[in-house]
Amino acid sequence: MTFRLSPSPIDPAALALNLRDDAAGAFVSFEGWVRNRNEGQAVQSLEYEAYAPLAEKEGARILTEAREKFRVTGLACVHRVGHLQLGEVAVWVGVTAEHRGEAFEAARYVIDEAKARLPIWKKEHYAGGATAWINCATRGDHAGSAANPPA
Amino acid sequence: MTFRLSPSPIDPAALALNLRDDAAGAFVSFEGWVRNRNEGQAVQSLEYEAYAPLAEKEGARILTEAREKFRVTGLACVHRVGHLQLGEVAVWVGVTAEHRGEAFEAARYVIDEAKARLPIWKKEHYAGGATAWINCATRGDHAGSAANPPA
Amino acid sequence: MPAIHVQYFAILREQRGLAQEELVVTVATAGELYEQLRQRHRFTLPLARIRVAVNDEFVSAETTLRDHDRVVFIPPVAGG
Amino acid sequence: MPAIHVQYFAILREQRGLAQEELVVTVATAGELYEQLRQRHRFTLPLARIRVAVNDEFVSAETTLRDHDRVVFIPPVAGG
Repeated sequence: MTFRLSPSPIDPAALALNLRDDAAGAFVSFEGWVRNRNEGQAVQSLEYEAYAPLAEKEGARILTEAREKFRVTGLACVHRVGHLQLGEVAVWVGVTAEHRGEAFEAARYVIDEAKARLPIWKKEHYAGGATAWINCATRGDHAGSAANPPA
Repeated sequence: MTFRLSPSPIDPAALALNLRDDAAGAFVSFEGWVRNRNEGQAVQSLEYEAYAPLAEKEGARILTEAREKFRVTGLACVHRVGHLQLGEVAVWVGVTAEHRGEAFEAARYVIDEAKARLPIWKKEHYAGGATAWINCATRGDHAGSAANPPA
Repeated sequence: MPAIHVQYFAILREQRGLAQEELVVTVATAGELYEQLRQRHRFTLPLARIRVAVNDEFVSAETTLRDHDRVVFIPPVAGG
Repeated sequence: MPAIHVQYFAILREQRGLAQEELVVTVATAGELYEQLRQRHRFTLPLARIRVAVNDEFVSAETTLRDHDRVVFIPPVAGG
């Protein structure tokens, strides 16, 4: 049962292998992929920045909660940091359980909580060269744009 | 959007690659694994037998239904047939979508319907040499055992 | 009387002792044929737990059998 | 007056123009410090949208700052 941040590309097949367990009948995985559009804008790449010590603590807490709430046999989550291109895996969640219902619910719980709670930020780079920190837009601010960052 | 039966081992990483799509932000996969116990009995291996022409039609119908019910960008399902050892992948479902909620729901729908509707049967081989066709037990019949098959 | 093809799978294949056969049908419906075969070959599953397919599509047990039909009796499934 | 360490991430790092600094605090709480820094550096995010961590744990904005505290102001997150 592990949570970690990864500065290098995530390898879902290798991570799934770590969860192999002859007592498990169900494996559910979630992958977040970098997609080419967000809210109507053409995305070219993105950056994830993490407050690592707290992200790792909070990630481990989320996995512990999932294990307490659902009857699972194993679970893990890896979140990418750094500069990512289209199609790259930004986050991976894997859960094994005896039965599929618990595996689906635990995977959904982990990714929902991870997105809401981990101190990780995403900056999108758009076709025209503009960038934006997602969720950080403020009134009078053009969609959180940091095209003119202060010195 | 494909359903197929596979007589050879399922390769989840290769199947996921087929679903790559820069417009998709979420990928959810389900794998059914052969586990070492079922209802208290030690399982050594199992066999899947399919009525192939109807299984393929019904599998395709399930994927079409999922596409109509949920906003997904891609989906696929592969079901293994033949003799499987512990830990092997018996069934794989993969779904991509712009957003994770639809991907989770569609994957759950596909595996639930596949288990309920595909004309595929499972025979478990137990430690002592006995076997049983799952779900085919009848009154007076020892857990569906086919230890003494008729000629 | 229609001549049909029957294919057996899983527990029915084992209880019948073969995978397929040609039959000349002396009853009207697929369900009646299953009952006849069940008694003849001591199938353990009652008709209520069997689904029927004719020519690779699910049909009701009340379906009338016609010459050259390909009939499959489907025991309870267990995919996944 | 306590001397503390502040670390900035994401939009705050860019608006501050640096990733960390040592400060001698002239206010009592973490929230008051954020308001002071927000005015000084024109941070766009109001305190209501910021969470606070001290020594790598989430705390309330009312937390009193102590000597050697490591303080992080957490903009709205967007993992996954």
